Amino acid sequence: MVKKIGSRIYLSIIFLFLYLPILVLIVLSFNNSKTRVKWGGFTLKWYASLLENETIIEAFVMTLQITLTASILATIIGTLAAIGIHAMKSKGKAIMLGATNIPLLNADIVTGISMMLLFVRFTELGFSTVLIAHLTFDIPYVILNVLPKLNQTSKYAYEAALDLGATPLYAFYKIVWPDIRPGVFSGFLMAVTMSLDDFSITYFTKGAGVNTLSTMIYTELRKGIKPEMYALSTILFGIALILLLVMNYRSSKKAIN
Amino acid sequence: MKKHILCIAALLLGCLTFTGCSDSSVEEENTLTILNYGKYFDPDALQIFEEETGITIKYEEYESPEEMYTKYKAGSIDYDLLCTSDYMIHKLIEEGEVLEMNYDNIPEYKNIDPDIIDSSASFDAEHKYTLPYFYGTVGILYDTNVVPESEVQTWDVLWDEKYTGNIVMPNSVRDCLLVPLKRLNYSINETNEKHLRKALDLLFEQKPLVYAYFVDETADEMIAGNAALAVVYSGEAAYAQDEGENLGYTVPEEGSNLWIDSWFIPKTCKNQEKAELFLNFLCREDIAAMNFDYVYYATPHTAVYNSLDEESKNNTTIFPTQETIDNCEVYVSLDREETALYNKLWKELKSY
Amino acid sequence: MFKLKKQFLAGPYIVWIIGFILLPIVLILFYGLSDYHGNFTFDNLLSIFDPIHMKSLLFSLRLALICTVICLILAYPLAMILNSMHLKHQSFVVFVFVLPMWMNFMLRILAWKLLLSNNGVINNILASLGLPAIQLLNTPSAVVFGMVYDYLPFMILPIYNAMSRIGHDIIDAARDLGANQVQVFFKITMPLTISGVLSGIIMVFVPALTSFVISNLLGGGKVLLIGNVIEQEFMQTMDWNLGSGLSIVLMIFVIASMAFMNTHNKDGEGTAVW
Amino acid sequence: MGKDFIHLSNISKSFDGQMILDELDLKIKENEFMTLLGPSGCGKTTTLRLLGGFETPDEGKIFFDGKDITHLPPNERKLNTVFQKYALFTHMSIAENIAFGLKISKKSKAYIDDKIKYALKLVNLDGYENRSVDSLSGGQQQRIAIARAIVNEPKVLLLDEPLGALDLKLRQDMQYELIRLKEELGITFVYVTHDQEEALTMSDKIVVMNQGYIQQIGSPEDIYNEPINAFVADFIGESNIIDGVMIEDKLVEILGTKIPCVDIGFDKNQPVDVVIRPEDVKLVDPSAGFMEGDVVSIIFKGVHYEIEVHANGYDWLVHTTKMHPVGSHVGINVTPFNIQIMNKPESSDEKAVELDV
Repeated sequence: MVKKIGSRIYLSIIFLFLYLPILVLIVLSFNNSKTRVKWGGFTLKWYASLLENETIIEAFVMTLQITLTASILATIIGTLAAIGIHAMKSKGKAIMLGATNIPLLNADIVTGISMMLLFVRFTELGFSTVLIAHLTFDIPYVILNVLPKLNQTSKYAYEAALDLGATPLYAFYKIVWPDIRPGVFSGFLMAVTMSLDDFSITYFTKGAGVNTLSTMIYTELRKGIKPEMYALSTILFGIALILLLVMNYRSSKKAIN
Repeated sequence: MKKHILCIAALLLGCLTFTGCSDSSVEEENTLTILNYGKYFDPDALQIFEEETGITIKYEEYESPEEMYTKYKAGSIDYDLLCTSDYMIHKLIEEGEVLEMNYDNIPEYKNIDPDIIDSSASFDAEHKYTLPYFYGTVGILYDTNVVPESEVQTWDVLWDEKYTGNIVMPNSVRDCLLVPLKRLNYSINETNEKHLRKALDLLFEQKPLVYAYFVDETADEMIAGNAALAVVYSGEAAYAQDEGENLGYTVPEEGSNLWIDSWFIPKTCKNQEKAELFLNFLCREDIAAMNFDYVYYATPHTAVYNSLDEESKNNTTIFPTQETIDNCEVYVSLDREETALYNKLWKELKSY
Repeated sequence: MFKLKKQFLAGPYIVWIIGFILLPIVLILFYGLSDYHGNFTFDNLLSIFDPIHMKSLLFSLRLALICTVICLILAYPLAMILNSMHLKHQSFVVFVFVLPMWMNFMLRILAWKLLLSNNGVINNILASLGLPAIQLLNTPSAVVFGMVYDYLPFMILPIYNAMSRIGHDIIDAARDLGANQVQVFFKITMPLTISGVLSGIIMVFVPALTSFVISNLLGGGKVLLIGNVIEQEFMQTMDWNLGSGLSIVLMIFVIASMAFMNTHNKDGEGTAVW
Repeated sequence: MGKDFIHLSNISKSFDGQMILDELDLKIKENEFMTLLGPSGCGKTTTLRLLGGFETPDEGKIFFDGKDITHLPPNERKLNTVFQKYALFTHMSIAENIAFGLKISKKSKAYIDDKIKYALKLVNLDGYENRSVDSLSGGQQQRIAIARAIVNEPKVLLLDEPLGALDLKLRQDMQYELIRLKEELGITFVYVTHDQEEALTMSDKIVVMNQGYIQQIGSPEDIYNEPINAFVADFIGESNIIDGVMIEDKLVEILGTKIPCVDIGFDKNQPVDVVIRPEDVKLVDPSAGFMEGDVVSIIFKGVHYEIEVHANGYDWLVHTTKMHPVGSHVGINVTPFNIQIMNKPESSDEKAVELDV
């Protein structure tokens, strides 16, 4: 019993540690006071002025654009690549997996810098360079999530489908796809998470006028953060919470069925 | 069900990228890419310019002149207009990176205080390249509740152990080194390594007392009461005094730095006339006033200055007295080796 | 009729690897091994032995090590507690630890700044209790704190994963053969979770070693990690050759630590977080 | 056989509000090979886990050699378990696996080495000491799991469907091995399975369980020949179970036909279950049987044919060595001795008759 209470307390402390900053931001977003350390009453004015703050809205839209474009493209390229890699002989497979691990294991700063060196040499920094950089570190997450699922699928089921007269595409859609779909989906989620949270790589590859939330906040943070940021982060957290809860609910419902 | 989510996401994505693309294809022709210090231009004024001229502005900010130099030199973005500090402009002029300005295209240039234009001679000797934007000093911003005025008349206070953990120093090489250099009665443009080493030793001695090395955060940290003493630009000090309570600003008697931030047109400019159109725009009285209100640094714009009330005119934090200006030096640029030396000293200070 | 060779599906990705993974690394090598005028040199690599760089590298190693150890100490019991709760949906655990990541990490760090600053929430609480204020921010400890905060989930998830894979019958079997709970822990649970621990260590140690953002935000310009040096070489000093050289050194360190871990990790389930 | 060695006394256990065992009472004798047999969810594994100490009962007590061990943790119980999926420690070698329990009880190195050798020999795997677990086949892993358990010289060995994951041939081999082991070791085996053939082959005593209740306890012969109710009959081997009515002593009516039997003591016109084993059904000339029907299918099964005969609306399952082509008209006959008459269960979930052991 003591043990149980102890572990509950420990759990609570860790969760407090993880969620306290978020709580602070949420509280501040409703704080009707300019200084950050005093409570000046409840207000929604930061939410109203958020909508009029073009810098923030632009950075938010830019973040969404980059995150979604990069994650979806990465999911497509990554899934195809995973299928290709899966079909390779062991040597090719090893080489591909080795290369796939590079952006994952390399330091962010090195990845960012190396891509910057590339872009500076051949093109102008801008939206597309950030997108390419994000794709580069998103694809490996997709591949590594899809490959294990592919390893679990039976090769024979696919061949059986072909034997029964299915075209490769149809056989893929009916046989392979249902098996790897969870992997593809979690790869996609992983890519979204990583893209949303990235700072270092964006920082080194972004061009003039391109700002994601991360890079914008980085500059804002040094200039004195605007309370609208708290409002935005509260909204973001709310969206993330709802999104993940819905997904969790779905998968748990499925598990019961 | 997950298919639906993906469909919706894909749709959303389609819309987003579509709008994104359509924007960028238009602006390619009619844009100005501008690089400026952080918090150094009223965004509303930028919008007015865009509305009046139909020119789209790609606006980017930086923190220190060194960062600006890197961004510019990296060459991956072709800037049309730049605003930075005296010594960095000097350096770029010497490197042949700056285009001569056609002042005929900037009729509003007449508003700029000739005294300040004269002071610019240290980096733009023939007045061919630059347009002064703001100027000011470097001094001590202090919490009047904690630090008595008498103590901040000299840089020595920054070595007072009473204020351990309450001192904010600038996070850039030259602004940080100027403090011990002046305390030692050297020039802020010192290049003698022995003298510089002495200054560095003072900074090492001071390091345990320092709360942080900041640039843009300084004002906010002081307003929030996180520190009692900070070395800041006069403009930052004025902003802090406006927002916070009990904050004072002095330029210590050993002297300090007078800085003049100016606009110039770099070699990478694609359309000089448009850049000059923008410069003329920012010299317009209404726009200069907007920017003065927003930035709150000393403006060289005589019309704006004259329209101010007496209290503002006499605010020595913003507008330094002639006496103070005479006591201050303007930075000059360093050559490659000198820069390397400064950087090396800086890294030494920062590495534990 | 066309016959699709499945291997070709990886085609776009192979192009991608060459163009955006290998080529950039070649460029880093090129810059790192040449001087300002493009002549071949080892100076940039060797400059790591410059006392300033060496100091910041050793300091980075020390902070990264401390951060990793703290993460491990915090995460292991947590993973055990979570595992003992026998949650029906393990994805819930992942959910709880991934959720904060969906909120920008800059903002979360900002929140910590608000809490930890001299006149911040925690010091105000201390003051109201009549205790002296302590400087929490802008110290190496603050940087470690930020790192632990940011990377803790990367330690918890692989350990939890490894732990939840241990079948209950394995534990039962050990109990059945006479092991008490302590013996079960040391003889069964720990050896079987070592692969999770190792991938956790990699996933915390590498980013902690190479971080420059957290030290910038929480170090107050006083903490110069090797990542900060590299960033400054690129963004401030504009010495790309030196910056690339130091990046190569950093890369070597990362690869070395990974290789060291991998020789101890036979399962090689390195990145399976989700 | 020996004295009562283990006594599960009035055990009740439920999970999440679902009753798994309801006042179960069971005694196990020394040196007995006792099998708990039943479909999945019948409570047999729970019973075993209660014995092993992995669960504690909600009510009731467990006695081991006269001592109450209800709340003793598993590591302090003098019995060992062979787990369903072997539960070998994959991070240890074979020898380390086997030595696990011995090291814990701080035996000397020489003793442990001896024991490992002995145990490996016992399970026919000598020389496998340094192999890794992953390199073994399922059958070999099973033997290691057994070896790991028996080196600790438990008084009782608990086996939880140990052969479930093996293929048919291996399973049969292992059955004989287990019998041999049991004889060599001379200890009590408590064996859990859902496979009636396994139970019949190896056990001294079988406990048939369903839905948390003991249905019948007895020797394999008893259980097979005299199933106490339709559930047991159906579970042990295949059976024709037909609704019937007891007309009078020694006469029962099924499918509209009155046939003689040997059972007495039922009420007049009492509804009963009539159980007839397929091998007891004789196919005769249409006129010679008590019922006529047509062969609807026939499958050759090696030693016999499995034939389905449709007669009076019921599909009879018949095992016979004589071939009857599909469509042939036959008569059905059963000697009265082979007809089992059983009480209908009181409720639909086959509530067991109270049993005294």
